[in-house]
Amino acid sequence: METKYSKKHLLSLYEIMYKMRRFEEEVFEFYKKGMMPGLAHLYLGEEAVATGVCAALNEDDYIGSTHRGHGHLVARGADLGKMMAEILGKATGYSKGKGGSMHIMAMDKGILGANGIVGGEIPIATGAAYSAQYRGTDQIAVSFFGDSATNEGTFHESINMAAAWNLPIIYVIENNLYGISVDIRDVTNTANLADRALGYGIPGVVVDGMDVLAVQKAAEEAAERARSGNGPTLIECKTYRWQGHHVGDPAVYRERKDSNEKASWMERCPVACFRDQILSMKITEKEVAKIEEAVEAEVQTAVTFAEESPYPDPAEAYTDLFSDL
Amino acid sequence: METKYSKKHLLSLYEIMYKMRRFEEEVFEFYKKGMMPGLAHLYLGEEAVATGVCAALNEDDYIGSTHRGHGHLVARGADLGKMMAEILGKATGYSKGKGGSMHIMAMDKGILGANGIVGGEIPIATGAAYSAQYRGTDQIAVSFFGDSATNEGTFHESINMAAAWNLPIIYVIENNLYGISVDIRDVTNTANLADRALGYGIPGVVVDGMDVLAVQKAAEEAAERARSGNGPTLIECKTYRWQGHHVGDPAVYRERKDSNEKASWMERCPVACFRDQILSMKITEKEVAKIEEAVEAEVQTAVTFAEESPYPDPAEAYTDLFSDL
Amino acid sequence: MREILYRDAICEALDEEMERDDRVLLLGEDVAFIGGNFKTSVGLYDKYGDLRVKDTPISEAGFVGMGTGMALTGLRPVIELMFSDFMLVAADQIINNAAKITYMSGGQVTVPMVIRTPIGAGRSSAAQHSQSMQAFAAHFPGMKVVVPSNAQEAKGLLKTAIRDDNPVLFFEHKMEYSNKYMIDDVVEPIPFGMANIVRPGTDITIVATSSQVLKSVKAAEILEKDGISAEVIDLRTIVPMDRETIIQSVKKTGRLLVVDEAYERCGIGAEIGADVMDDVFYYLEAPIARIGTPNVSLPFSPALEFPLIPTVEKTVEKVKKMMK
Amino acid sequence: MREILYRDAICEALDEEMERDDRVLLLGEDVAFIGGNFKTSVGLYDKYGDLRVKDTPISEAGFVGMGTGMALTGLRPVIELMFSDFMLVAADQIINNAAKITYMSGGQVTVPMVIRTPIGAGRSSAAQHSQSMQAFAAHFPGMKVVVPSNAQEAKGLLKTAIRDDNPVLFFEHKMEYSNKYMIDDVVEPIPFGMANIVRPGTDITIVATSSQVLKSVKAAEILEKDGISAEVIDLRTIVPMDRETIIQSVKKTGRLLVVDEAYERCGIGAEIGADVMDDVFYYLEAPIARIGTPNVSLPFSPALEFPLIPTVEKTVEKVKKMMK
Ligand SMILES: Cc1ncc(C[n+]2csc(CCOP(=O)(O)OP(=O)(O)O)c2C)c(N)n1
Ligand SMILES: Cc1ncc(C[n+]2csc(CCOP(=O)(O)OP(=O)(O)O)c2C)c(N)n1
Ligand SMILES: [Mg+2]
Ligand SMILES: [Mg+2]
Repeated sequence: METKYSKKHLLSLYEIMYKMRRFEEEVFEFYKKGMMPGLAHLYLGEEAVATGVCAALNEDDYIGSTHRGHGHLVARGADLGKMMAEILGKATGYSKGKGGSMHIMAMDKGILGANGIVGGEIPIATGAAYSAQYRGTDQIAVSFFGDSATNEGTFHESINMAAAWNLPIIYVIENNLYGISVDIRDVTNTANLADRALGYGIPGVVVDGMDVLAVQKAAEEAAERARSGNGPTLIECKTYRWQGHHVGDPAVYRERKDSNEKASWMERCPVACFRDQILSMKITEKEVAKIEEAVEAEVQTAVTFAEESPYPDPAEAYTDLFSDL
Repeated sequence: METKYSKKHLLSLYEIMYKMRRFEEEVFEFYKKGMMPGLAHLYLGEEAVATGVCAALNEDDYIGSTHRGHGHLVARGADLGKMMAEILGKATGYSKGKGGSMHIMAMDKGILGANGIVGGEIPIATGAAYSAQYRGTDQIAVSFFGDSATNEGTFHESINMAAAWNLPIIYVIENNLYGISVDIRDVTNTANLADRALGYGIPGVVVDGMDVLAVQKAAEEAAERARSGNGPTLIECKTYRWQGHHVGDPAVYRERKDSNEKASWMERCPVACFRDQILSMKITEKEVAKIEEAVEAEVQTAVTFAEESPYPDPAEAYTDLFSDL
Repeated sequence: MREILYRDAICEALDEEMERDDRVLLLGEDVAFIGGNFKTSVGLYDKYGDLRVKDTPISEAGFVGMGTGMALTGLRPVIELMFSDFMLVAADQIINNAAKITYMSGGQVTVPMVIRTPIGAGRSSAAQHSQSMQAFAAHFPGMKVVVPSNAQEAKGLLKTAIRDDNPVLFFEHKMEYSNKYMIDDVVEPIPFGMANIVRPGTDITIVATSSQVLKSVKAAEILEKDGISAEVIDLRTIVPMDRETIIQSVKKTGRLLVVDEAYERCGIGAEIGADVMDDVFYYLEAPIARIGTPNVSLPFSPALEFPLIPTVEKTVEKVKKMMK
Repeated sequence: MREILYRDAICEALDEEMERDDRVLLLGEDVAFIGGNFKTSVGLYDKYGDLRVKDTPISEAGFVGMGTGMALTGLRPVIELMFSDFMLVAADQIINNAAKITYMSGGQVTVPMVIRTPIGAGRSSAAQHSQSMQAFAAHFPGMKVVVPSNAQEAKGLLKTAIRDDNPVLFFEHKMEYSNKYMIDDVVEPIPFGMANIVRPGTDITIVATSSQVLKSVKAAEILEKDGISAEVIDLRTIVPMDRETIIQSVKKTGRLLVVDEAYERCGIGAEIGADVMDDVFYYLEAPIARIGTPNVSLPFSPALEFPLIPTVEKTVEKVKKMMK
């Protein structure tokens, strides 16, 4: 297979996807061992989306994330230790344990916030795009959200404003077919959610969300459009989540229409398939293994760091509400 | 000119439009004389929209209305006296003076409510459509709203559900170009708001909102679609309001882009033009004049009724919050 | 009597009311095929079908508004909001619309709609999924506000809510769903506006809501050992409020503590204190007091979250202070 | 000193802050070309241009959320909501997002955003355009809540709000916009959390907000003639609240009346009473009292609306009762 991308770039894409995968497998382990408070929504299976999109970005660009946000953080190079510590509710986490999995914020990586409100982050990311336009910088914003978030009013209001004002933003639908148990096809009438773009006069693109290079390509075009003042793009990435909605969801609803649904998507695993793909492109098993080892070490360090970190002091509950009170 | 409609029907359309016109001229008079509490949003100039749409409906269909709702009420045959009394805050008004111009409700005419919240009535009308479907009746709902209401999240959420579930409803955009002072073309990126339909997989129709027969035709098609279980239609009626946003608005913003804007729309007055039109269709000046006299009498009776009606007793402020407390 | 999970008591109430009245229908996210995020409608989809037990898209303002439209046209919808925090997404439809329409129409119409939604912290759900929205609901006129304390109460009050002709906000405590309770074989509707003295006492009146009722009873048992006799009142409904029962109790005990899990500021404790003040002032032997959630956002980490939640211990301690 | 309309004082504060700091921008419906529905931003569009004074579409949740995104990325947006009732359309963005982000991020970021919006009844605007949303705002943690009482206060407090690094809800009273006031030639920012004793007195403390401050002063003048000396405190900010000034005053006077136009239930009166209760209880010579908007929707007809609004007369009457 041919690609315009360098070997180094391909390896780095693989590294990121593999890191997401391994990181979240460890999150799931913590849950199973009863060491994780609350719940987490895993990105397993959707790795190519965040990886491909973020590959098209600059360091100072902005990301609006979701309840299923670990992948976005990893793709932006967030610190795995601080992430895992946050997920375990430790004082050393990104948000000092106040946010948890659903609210990890990493401002140093341009992550404006994960958000527990479906659709809640879309206008916020749009505001960051307005801010970039206002300040006259070269920055753009990316707003990630799920298929079902496209049915919230904030989706509509945000895209309309971005379209009217040519804001530098990319809207990325992570269409994994479900909002919890509800099949998006039962609550919406269009085959492709990208068609929503038609109502706003902006481009709407459908992309194979299991193919990291396809995603990157679509994102690059959208980023170029945004940076050159031509406004937003809506990209729909067709993807699938390996697990239930959250770590505790058996996901019985999936067998409802097609008993083979999960299996057929898993065959197209973005991590495994991309591994095969790059091995067919002058990259050696050894090079890949080296990356996997390094990732493994990084993940284990994060796990240990998180485990060994202390819980916050109860008095901390009363700080950080305001910057000054 | 040819039309499939009977003389009687044409005259009744004219009667309704003329009634709206004369009723609201009297509302404006009350305002100018300082006899109207608060404000009112006049439908002057937009008469063909409500008249044409409602001509396609049955008596038991439902209407979701707006802050600019007098026209919808008149089109449904609401009692002018009770309307005017409500607008003046009298005890004999439709809502006992509790609602006022922006909240006239006439459940006996299927008016689910005027609504002071832009976009607020759209889901309510959609629920009435669901209710009709659930109860297995032949009823449909019509949701009227302005161009700028299409930028509220409720517009999006409602149409998506109606489209997904084939609800029997017609969404009617009264596009008079402005939301208060804001030109819809400055805050939205599509030439036709009817294009919004594309994102939901439903038909979107643009209609000359100054032409009552064109509106009726579009509404009939949509009603037919709704009643036969084929779901919603979005109809955009291009129209214009003669007055400012409300009775107290000088509307300076209109001369901003095109100093001839108002004049050119007024040339196409839906009432005057339709009058000319029917006079060219075997209807006589005398027949028209007779209707005008009857309307005048009805309007004057309403004015007198409203003027002479008492204000509500202050104790009434505490009733009707709950049906039982 | 029989044993039942709180969540199943909710489900039974829904089922019995739907059985009784085919104008009743249920809408919300994930209520149908999987029987609800907290499993409060298991089986109803199979029994009543897709039109009557409806999985909605994630469009809270939209489907609450649809509920209003249904209620105006002859149906009696029950709407589930997955977390009471999401009332804020639909706040305009709830407060500016559903709650005001009867009034704005001059009594022409009623809006018989129930919004059921879980409140409460304790699951490390963090700031956007842990709030208790009953004071918010009570602040605005036009809604009845129900805060059941256990399975029997939840079942009986939910039936009343569904039969009520007005908008009712029905708050289920999410930490209760998996709790087991004994309930009557047949649970009759429990009238609104009648508080329930669940434990008589003479030294102090504790007015509690939702899961704080049981906690208050436990506190009262502990206080008993110290010779303090606490009367515990289950408020049941915040709107309408049973002032009389509270006033009579405080006149007897001379002390009032309100325990409710909503944020403290402009909360239920403040309200009850202000509401009965004139009637009880000259009987008071100590300042009226309240326990609520402190005025900070709810944190994720259990190390931070638990200290913020009203507990048996906090109630015991506060009462002891008030007795000094 | 010079004479100025309340609305122009708001406009001056915006202008001066925009002049001082180019990170400040203004967004809202009709704020630009026509200078605001209540004419509080006349001239700013011409002076600062389309990107900085922005007419938005009717998308309150959308543009409040955008404000948050701006605030997170180096700007200091001022958002106008045309009526405070519309906070409910954007409630999730205000309360679940803007107000919680600093906390949820563990203090990584601040959200320097001001939401300006009018409150108050008196214009026959009916149930959806007449509410006073300050108690609602104060109930939820994470926002500062400002209720200026006149033009000078509005100008000084708005400057402080814009310079504050946190979300601030700034409530302007719509019946004030056309009122004339004398203000200082140069108005400095007025610090938050410092109540203002606008009229000293010895018999009763009246804590008032917004346009009720002037009404309370008028009431005090009337009461004076009956030999009753009322101390009137302009609260200025509900969050943060200046408890100390209130407590000291009540310790002196022995009586407390709170006058605020929000709905009474779970309102500001209830809160202040509960908040200071412990500190003043043994000094009280009468029950703490409150005047607010009764717990019904606001009606259209002036015949119904005016009787619901807190007035000078109601305050006089209530104080007289409290002095008995
Ligand atoms: C406003 C709001 N409504 C409902 C929920 C509950 N909820 C959390 S995630 C989710 C499904 C989201 O689906 P989608 O947008 O497709 O994202 P996915 O989980 O599939 O990644 C729901 C309903 C919520 N968190 N916020
Ligand atoms: C939620 C909400 N936002 C803002 C307003 C203030 N407002 C009343 S009417 C109006 C303009 C509506 O424009 P459009 O929908 O085009 O209807 P039109 O008035 O032109 O008929 C606005 C902004 C409101 N009433 N409700
Ligand atoms: Mg999904
Ligand atoms: Mg318009």
